Amino acid sequence: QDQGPIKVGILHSLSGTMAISETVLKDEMLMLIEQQNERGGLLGRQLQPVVVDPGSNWPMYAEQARQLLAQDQVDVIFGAWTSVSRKAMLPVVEELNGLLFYPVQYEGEESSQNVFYTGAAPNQQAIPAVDYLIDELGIERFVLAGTDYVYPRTANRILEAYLKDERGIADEDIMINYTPFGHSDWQNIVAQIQQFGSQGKPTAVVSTINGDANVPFYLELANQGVDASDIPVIAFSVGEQELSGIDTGPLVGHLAAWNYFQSIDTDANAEFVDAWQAYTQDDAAVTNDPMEAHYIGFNMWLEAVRKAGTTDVDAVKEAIIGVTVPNLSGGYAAMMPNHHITKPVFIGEIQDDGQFQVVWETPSTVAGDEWSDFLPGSRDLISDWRAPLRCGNLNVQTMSCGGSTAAQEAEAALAE
Amino acid sequence: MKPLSSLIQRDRVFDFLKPRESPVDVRHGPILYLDEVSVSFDGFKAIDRLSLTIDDGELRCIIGPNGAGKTTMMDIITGKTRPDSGEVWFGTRHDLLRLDEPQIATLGIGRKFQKPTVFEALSVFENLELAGASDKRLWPSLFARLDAQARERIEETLELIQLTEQRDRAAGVLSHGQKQWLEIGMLLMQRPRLLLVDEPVAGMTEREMARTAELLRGLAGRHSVVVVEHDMGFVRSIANKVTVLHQGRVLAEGTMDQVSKDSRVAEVYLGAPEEELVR
Amino acid sequence: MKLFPLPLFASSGARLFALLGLCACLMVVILGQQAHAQSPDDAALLESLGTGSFNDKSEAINSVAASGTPRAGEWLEAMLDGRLQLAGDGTLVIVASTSGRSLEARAALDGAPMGTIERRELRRIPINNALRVQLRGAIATLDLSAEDPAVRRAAAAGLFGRVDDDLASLIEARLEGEEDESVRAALERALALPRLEHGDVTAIEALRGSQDNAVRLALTRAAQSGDAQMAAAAQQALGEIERRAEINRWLQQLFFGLSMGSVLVLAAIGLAITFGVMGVINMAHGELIMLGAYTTWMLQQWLPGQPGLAVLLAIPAGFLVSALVGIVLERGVIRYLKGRPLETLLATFGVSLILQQLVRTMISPQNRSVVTPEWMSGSVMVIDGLSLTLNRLYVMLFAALVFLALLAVMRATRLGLEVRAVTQNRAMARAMGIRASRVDLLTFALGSGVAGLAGVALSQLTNVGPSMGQNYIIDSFMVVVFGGVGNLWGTLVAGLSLGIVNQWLEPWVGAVLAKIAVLVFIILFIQKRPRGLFPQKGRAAEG
Amino acid sequence: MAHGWLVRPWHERSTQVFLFSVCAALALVTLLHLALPAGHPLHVSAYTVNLLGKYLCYALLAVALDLVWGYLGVLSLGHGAFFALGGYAMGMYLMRGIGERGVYGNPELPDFMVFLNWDRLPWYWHGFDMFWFALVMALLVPGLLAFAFGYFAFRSRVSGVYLSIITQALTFALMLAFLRNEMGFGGNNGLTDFRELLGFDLRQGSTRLGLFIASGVALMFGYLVCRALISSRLGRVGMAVRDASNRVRFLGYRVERVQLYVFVVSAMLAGLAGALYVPQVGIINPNEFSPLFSIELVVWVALGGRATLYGAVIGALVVNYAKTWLTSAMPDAWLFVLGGLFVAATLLLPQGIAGLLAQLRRRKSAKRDEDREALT
Amino acid sequence: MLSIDKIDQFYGESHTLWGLELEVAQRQCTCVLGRNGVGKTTMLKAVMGEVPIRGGKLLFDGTDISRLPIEARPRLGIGYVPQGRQIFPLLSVEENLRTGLGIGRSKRIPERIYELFPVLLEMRGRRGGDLSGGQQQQLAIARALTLAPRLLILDEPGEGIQPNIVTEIGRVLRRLIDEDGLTVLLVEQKLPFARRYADRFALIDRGRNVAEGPIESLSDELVARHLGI
Ligand SMILES: Nc1ncnc2c1ncn2[C@@H]1O[C@H](COP(=O)(O)OP(=O)(O)OP(=O)(O)O)[C@@H](O)[C@H]1O
Ligand SMILES: Nc1ncnc2c1ncn2[C@@H]1O[C@H](COP(=O)(O)OP(=O)(O)OP(=O)(O)O)[C@@H](O)[C@H]1O
Ligand SMILES: NC(N)=O
Ligand SMILES: [Mg+2]
Ligand SMILES: [Mg+2]
Repeated sequence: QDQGPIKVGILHSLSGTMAISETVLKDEMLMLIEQQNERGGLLGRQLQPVVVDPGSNWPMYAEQARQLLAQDQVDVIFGAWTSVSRKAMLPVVEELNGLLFYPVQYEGEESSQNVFYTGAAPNQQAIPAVDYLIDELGIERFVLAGTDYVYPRTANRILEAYLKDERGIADEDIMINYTPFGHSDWQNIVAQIQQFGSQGKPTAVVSTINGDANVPFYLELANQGVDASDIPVIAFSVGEQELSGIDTGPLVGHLAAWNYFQSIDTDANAEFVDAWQAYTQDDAAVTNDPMEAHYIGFNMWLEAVRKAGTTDVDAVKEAIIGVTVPNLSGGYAAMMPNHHITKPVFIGEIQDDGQFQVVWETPSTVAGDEWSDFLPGSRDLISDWRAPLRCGNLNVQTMSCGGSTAAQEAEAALAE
Repeated sequence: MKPLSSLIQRDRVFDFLKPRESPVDVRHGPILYLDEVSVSFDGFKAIDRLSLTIDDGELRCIIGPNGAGKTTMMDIITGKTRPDSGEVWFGTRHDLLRLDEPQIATLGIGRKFQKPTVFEALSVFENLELAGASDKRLWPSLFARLDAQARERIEETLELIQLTEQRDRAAGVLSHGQKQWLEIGMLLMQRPRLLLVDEPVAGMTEREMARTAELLRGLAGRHSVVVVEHDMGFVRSIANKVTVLHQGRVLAEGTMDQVSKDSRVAEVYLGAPEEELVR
Repeated sequence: MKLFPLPLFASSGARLFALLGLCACLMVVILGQQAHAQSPDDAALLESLGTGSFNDKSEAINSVAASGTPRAGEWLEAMLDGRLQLAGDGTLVIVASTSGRSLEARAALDGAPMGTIERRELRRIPINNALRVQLRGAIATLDLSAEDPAVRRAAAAGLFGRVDDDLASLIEARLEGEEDESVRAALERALALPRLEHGDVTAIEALRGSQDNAVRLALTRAAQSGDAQMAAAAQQALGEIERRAEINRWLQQLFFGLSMGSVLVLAAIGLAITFGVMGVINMAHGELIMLGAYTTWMLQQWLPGQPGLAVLLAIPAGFLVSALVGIVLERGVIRYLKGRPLETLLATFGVSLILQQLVRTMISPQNRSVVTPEWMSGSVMVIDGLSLTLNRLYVMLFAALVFLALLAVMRATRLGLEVRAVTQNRAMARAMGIRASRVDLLTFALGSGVAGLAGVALSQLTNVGPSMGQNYIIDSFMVVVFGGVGNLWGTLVAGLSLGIVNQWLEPWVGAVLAKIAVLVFIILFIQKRPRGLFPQKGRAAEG
Repeated sequence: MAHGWLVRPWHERSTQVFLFSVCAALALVTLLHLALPAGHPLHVSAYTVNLLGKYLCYALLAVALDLVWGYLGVLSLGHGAFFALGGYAMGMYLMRGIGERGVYGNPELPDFMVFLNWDRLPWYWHGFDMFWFALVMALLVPGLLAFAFGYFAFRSRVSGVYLSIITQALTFALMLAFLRNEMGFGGNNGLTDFRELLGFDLRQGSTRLGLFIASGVALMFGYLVCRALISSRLGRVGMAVRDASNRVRFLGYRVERVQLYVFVVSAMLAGLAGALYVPQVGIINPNEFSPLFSIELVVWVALGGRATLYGAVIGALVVNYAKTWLTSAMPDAWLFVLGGLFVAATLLLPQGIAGLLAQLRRRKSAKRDEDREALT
Repeated sequence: MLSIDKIDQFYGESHTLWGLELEVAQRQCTCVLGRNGVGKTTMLKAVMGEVPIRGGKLLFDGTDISRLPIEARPRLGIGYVPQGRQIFPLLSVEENLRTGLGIGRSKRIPERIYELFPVLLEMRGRRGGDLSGGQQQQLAIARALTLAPRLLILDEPGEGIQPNIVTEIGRVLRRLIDEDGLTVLLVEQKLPFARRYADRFALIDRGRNVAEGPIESLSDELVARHLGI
């Protein structure tokens, strides 16, 4: 087994509604693997991608994760976008002891010894973003607008708690609005936002609106004349890929918070963007934050395998904590014991060429915090997957490790 | 086997042609009573204050020009169409306007449609079976099995409508005339108290017409029968009393001879050289 | 210097950063102009615009505005539009437009033409939101003394709600020398708010009935002021404004509903033909819509810089593309399924999968960006305080036209008669000499083409991507069926009423519940009218 | 009288063949899974067993749909709703079964409630800690919904596409409702992270095998119920309703009751399928309510062959196997193949796959007749 | 004018027409008689192309039309009044009539039609499906006449029509034959009608033409043999 190629499972939707976001991640992974093979592979072996398409169907993610791990015997999986797809895969990955690198910003409140979260936790995106709004723009009223699913719900709950408890924003200065997936008629909501924003206090919209619904949302904003200088919108799910599907002319000045922008001016990034454009044979091809997350995740895994000298999952899990690799914005990303990584946070303004221009960044990188400090249920929890703790949800008050089976199994294994 | 002709002799009413017990109360009057019934469609008065009574055991022919409202009248009696005004009583106890189609059917009113309608995907046999089933409620239908007696009855009916050979063919593939017969068979299987028969002999040959006439006459007495037909020869051969409808109301009523002498009837319906076509 | 009261500034949404920037710059402008400060070196001024942090630039903008240099307006405008760019050799240039590979440029300092420069050689001077606000304020103030009265008027109108005491005195001064009546009126209006702030009751008269938010806020404050006369007058004016606002809200809601409704109608109307009239359960209808939208995008790619023309051309082109695909679909598949309508569901479902994936592989899985032409962007103010978005107005109009055209085809042409005959009794229609298969083809092409038209319109409202059709297929079937199958009017009324119900509910219960409520409404309504809004009545339909 | 009806279909040849095939398949898979070592080429892996179990649930769902579509002429475009409700009932049981092993260690509240600050279990979650209750609910809730919905719809004589579309509206509305986090069903993330079923560890191969067999048995049961229904007189009334519902009324049958009864039975079977499906795939989420899933379901039945029941089974198996296989064999192009399959099947197999089988059988028997004739 | 030459027809496996032969002479009314289910309607459908034939030929004016699609046949001048009326239920009466105007002979519904069937003028705007049975039958005949056919095929046209109109239809047919040179192929069960208006008869039994000749030669013996039970 140690002689053949090392198999890398790629589990992103290439069809259905999620294809819009996930297809590029598949292509990116293929590119990274190709590059690595040109550099001589890993441990002297070639990397071999195994691509499957769950077709935006959540049970299918579980089925295919199982297939990749049990049938194809892949050594690692890079995949998923939505939280629900990750949740669907999670039991499978834990059961079959696989490795999953998840590249998208998410709501937190989860920790698994088999999953590595290379996207942002809420504290790496949402919290700094509202800090920027308050501290730099003097915003006093907030519209929290999101698609009605778990990530926006959780992010907004965290934000609400943070705004009220930490930043002293009054109840009536927060408006929360949820819309269905793919919502396309924003007339009323934009009118409401305008109304809400015209009461004499500087107002901003914090948008956790998902994918497809963004285009009609921004169009409506533009057409109803909501200018970024009147009511700026800061989005957590709108990146360069999404902008490539929107006429950004009328959106100039609206904001997004990410850990990476294509426009970031570093050599590493220029190289990455060039490679990507060459690989896709499209010099207008854009990169985005989840792509950087996969880039970092992939390099961390390479590093960890090298360090462990094997692709054996347990060894890699052990080795990867503490691994530090360069990110694309000129700094370093480190894998923390909670399987989250350190990231800088950038605020960018949309430009008319579909790129973001960084207008603010955190002075240093922020470590991902999966258990939010602003939610009563989880503020006492931490996660640490290093020996001997090996616990994803340690309650620091009671010092007991809550019920993840993985943890129990580890305990049992130790006892034996 | 008994010769077929004996089956339809009017003096020998066979068991399976007996009406089933129905709760209809005819002790104090007619079996069907329509009073001042009107119905209009988009302003067009199809039935205009029509009053009509059918006595128990009577065989009544209803004739009248195309569009006179004959079929519509049957629609009203069977609950398919709700009249705008008027009353319809079955016996003295049942106000038909308060009941829906299955209830009316269960009371014992059966109907043959003008355009033959049979269950095309089911076999001829099954068509008859469904029509004849004794208990049509949900659970009994679910657990029902065909007993020997019922089977026998179906076989007899098949014989009578001359579809024994086609018994297992889907009803959809029958010819037009065969469907007519099948529908008559279904009507018989239902054993209703009152039969409403809309143009039974359309598309039948002379002989078959004669058979149908026999059959209907045989039914009269125990059953009440209302026949709508345009074939005057046929009407003449069965009817003692004829009602002529015109523009939704009764134009004339009486024996065939009386009616055919009526000049208005001749004008709107029979036409002048009547004798040419009507034997 | 005293800052004007904060809330005054909140014309359409409060903006602290805007306030700071604008205010600072106005100060400098006024000082500069009053003092006739000696002109500093233009080159250094220009240089300062192109370098340094956002804060440095903010100061630079102030200096430029105050300098009185004749090029100031041009520089600031170019900077605002992103046309002020840094060439490779370090000189600042102004380019004619920002799109294209190589750009027409002239020197910023003296306007000397520099020919075309490769885009890669240029770097635009970055600005942020705060600078944008500052630039707009500076430009407007400069414009107050422009040659063209129209520009002056626009500048004065633009300053409404942003006038502080200093600016007020500047405007007073301008008013003295102003001859153009309309500009005078605009200036007077601009002054009304600060006058009101200063307790000038007569100012209320000038503001009466205005739906501007700044006015409402100012009046609200005035209504609470100690001055009883002032308070009463303000209160009364406010009541008037409220009443007007109420009517506006109502009208706006109606517009929202009708506009959503017309989108539904557009999406469904093609299906009303292929499904409603022909009885083909066309699951690929959404993909035909998508093709229309992609045609718009494609044309915009071919005609760079002329998005409007591309959209207009897309109307016939989108129709043709979808109609052609419809023809292929009919000839290749549906033709063989005559009399088996449910099988068309299976086959067209397959076709829809194929079309989606085809777009994903041949074009891209990502959304495509379709530009809204200038004349369709933004909104028009129909009455004070009620603006309607233009793109939606156009789409409504378009939907109405498409509907009427289709109605005419189905009612007044032979094709309309023949298709109905064919669907009601195919064999008999053929026995009457009707070329049934040709009729099918033409009708299906028509329905498909109309779906394409819907796509063209939708490209102006929402995202253009491979799965966009999926978003409309369910709604379309619902609208057609709700309206009553086979009835074009039914589709129209159904679409519009569902749109109105949805938009009317939305502010009450939120978007999600509104959608659920509409679905429940449909379910309940169908119980009342089991054959839709406009049922096929009579004996025939009852079967 | 009441005993006969379930037995009747046993005497039909097609039922015998069907039941035998399913039994044989179950036995064979079990044998190949247990008896052969993992490396053996004929070994059926736990992964495959799991997959097959999932397919069998889909097959049962397809049978349930075929009952109403094929035999009652009611094209339900919302059958996924009943499946999903059954699934949610089971999911709730499994969720309660996590107990203190959830990430927050809350013995009562599921995780998603904890971090969204629910302070107590909503009333409708009570009782789901008991398996029997969940199972009853998995049948009862879809059944009741079908009853309430069907009662009004059939009474109002909603039929044809109108009925199809309101079933679609129903499932769509349920999808939106279940997507709402306030509903207390986990929103879009749905219910996941299940641990054990009746004390059996869900991550154990033997549990999987058990579920697979249970699904097979459920499929046989469902098939038998449908068969019995169809071959009863009620079934024939149903078929008559399909072809001429008005005419049936004039014979004295209560059409709406027949429709309602069959619809409810079908919904309950769908719920059963959902209940078995969830522990095998490990997640239930509002996606199962999506109208497209229900349409796809119709496509399975159409492909397999409508109004045959076994055709529905074949359709479900073929499409889902094709999906599993194609999505990994040709992840970029599988939709072309699947879409093409649908198109080709409609054009070439007018009666679906079952029709093809029947045709082959007829041809064979015709050939046999010929041979016999030639001999005599 | 039309000759049906040894045609064989099958519904699936069941053989319905067995080498059926029939000559329809120009400007004459040929009446086909036969018991229920012997294949009369099937024969007419074969002529119209609604059911395929396996063997034999159909010659219309000497050209073989058996391979032509249905819609080409009315264009040659064949009008068809099918059994069961087959009117377009959701089209208005007028629209029903207009369907026949597509083949180009005339753009307007000939006045004559409303003269022949005045009730249709009265009901012009009503949906065809709402008409009474007999009205529908009249509509079906009128519709076929809008094609201005040279050969008119009628399948039991008198069915469900009030007697005076049946007589009227007979007269109209006669007039069209005698004055306009129409040829008529009629399937009819009612002997009096046949005897009065037809020129020739043909008796069909079990898919075969068992007897034909001038109508006068239709003897009671033949009737008893082939139309009896
Ligand atoms: N649903 C309806 N809508 C409009 N008109 C209708 C409807 N039903 C019946 N009519 C009209 O009502 C009149 C009576 O029709 P009905 O079918 O009862 O006539 P009828 O006496 O049975 O005629 P026939 O002998 O031709 O069958 C006709 O003129 C018909 O057009
Ligand atoms: N679509 C079909 N499929 C199979 N068999 C059919 C089909 N249509 C008719 N038949 C059979 O073919 C035979 C001839 O039917 P046809 O309709 O031609 O009879 P007909 O002579 O017109 O009878 P009628 O006088 O009753 O109209 C009948 O036995 C009928 O059952
Ligand atoms: N994790 C998300 N964005 O679903
Ligand atoms: Mg009638
Ligand atoms: Mg016939």
